[in-house]
Amino acid sequence: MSEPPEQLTLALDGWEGPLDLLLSLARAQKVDLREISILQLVEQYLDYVEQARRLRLELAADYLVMAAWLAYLKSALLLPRATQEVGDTDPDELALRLQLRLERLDAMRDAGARLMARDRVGRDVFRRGAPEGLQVVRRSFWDVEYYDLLAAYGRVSARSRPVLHVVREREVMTLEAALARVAGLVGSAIDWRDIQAFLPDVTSAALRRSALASSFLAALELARQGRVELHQERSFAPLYLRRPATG
Amino acid sequence: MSDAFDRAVEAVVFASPEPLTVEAIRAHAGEGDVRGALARLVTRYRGRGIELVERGGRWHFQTAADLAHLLRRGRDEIRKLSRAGIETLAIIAYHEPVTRAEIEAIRGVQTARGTLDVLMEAGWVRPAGRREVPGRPLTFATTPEFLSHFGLNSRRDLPGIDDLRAAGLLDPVDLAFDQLAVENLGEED
Amino acid sequence: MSDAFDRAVEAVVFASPEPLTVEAIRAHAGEGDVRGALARLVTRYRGRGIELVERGGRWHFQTAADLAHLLRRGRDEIRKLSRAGIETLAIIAYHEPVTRAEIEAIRGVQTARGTLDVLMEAGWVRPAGRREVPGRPLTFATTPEFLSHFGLNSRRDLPGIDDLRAAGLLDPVDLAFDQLAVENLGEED
Repeated sequence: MSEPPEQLTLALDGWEGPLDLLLSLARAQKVDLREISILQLVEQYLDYVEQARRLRLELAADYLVMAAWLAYLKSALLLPRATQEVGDTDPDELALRLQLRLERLDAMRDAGARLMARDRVGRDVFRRGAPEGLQVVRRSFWDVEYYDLLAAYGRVSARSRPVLHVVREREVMTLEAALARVAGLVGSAIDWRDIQAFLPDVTSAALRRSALASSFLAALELARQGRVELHQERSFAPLYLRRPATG
Repeated sequence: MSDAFDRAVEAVVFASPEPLTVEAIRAHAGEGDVRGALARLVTRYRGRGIELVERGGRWHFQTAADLAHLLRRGRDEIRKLSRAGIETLAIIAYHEPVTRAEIEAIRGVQTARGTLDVLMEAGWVRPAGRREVPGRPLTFATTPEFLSHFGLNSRRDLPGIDDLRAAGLLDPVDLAFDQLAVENLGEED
Repeated sequence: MSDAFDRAVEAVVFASPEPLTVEAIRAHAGEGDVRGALARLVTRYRGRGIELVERGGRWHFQTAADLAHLLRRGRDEIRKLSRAGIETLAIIAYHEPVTRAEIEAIRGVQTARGTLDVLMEAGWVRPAGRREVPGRPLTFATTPEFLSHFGLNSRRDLPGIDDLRAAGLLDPVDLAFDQLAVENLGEED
């Protein structure tokens, strides 16, 4: 078995994928990519891959995928148009798309070469070797007013000084007193009576609120024990109490 | 005196290790007609061994291009970019902002891990926001350093960009194909 | 043409990272009257923003000495002191000399490393010797600049706690709002 020609090996190593190889083949064909023969290009590519295979060169999978696709394209291009199944992509369309791709890659390859050929800094033109440099010296001014300082100390002091909570003594009606009073009064209540009627007669509004709260709790407790019945139309409507009918 | 101000602008640009914008020059040279001073300085240095140039809106002094052979001697060659690197840079420059997938669609191969890194490390390419499509892919664009390194005033100065655009070669294949199809339909009518 | 050679000498000196001897210039610019070229360039640049000068037999460009002030530009910045900074400053003012641990005990939170640095950088606080207790912690005190910034003749001018309360600065309503703000913002921002 003869050694594969080294030149081909190197050439294959140099391609950056099947599109790259196709572009090189196309460029060899014509200067203007718009006039290349796609069919001829396909055949060149397939020859190339076949040759590599005969020489037992390792071909990357994407080259083989492209070869299979091009073989399909070739057969589609050669078949009479009428025999094609409806729904198949038009082979001319596929060929045109391939040509458009090649044109675009070619344009960018050309643009890259022209870019690299420009006068580049550090290769063709040089900046000053030892610039003095520009410096910006920052001076900070702090925006703090005297008030801010005092407010901050006030804040810290308020936060750290012990706080004493003193609860003022005030008149209340205890739950025990309310229980005794409501239980005593309900015994004579055959009809529904508003809970207000069970409260002691006091002038202090605070004590009256306390009495209402305690009497309400007393009423609930007595209802639980079955010693009173409660009735209310809806939320926040007057609450009525009476002696249980069977009691 | 415009001459005193020209001197100030000249000194500031000369002393800076980086190309400077007009605003940066003004910050150091003080209030005055910076653009006017720059224009006068460009004229003054024209044909000398040193030139004042604008690159991507930033100004710097550099040696005249025809003297490259004298200055290159004894210097390390600047790092060579791989073929993949050159193509990728060209695609980004001519198409920006462009996603990695779009670069790969044009090149027909996956972008190797190091290719974009090298371009970003050189300071020529930067991430430029995400495209508002599903997956929100990152886009890439060139930097002012790119323009400055390759001696371009702006992207409009990219070699042949107007011709490429006019020929539709900067449009994606799908778009170019559709346009061709429309033209052919028109001819058949 | 002497002008072509002048250009070469100009570019070589400009691009060099260090001052060059006449021989070194010749090595790059080629055979020619280097001294003559240097003399013509000195004349050409005289009075400009850039000068060509010789120092100890070596030549280099430098910005004109009278423009050196442009290269160092001062910029004033008005900055806000953080809440932690103001509180720490107030505690030092009222309690000086005071250790870091004491400041933290009064504030009820740890003092970030940068807070005292900022106050010292501002020139309002200085280290004021060590307290003679185990560990010999450093104490801090205010400076004369602190007094002058806040328009005080002496620390005795600082209002007492009763004055602060009378002025509503110990108002617990404010405290409640402050603490909400602290919880929301995080301490030591």
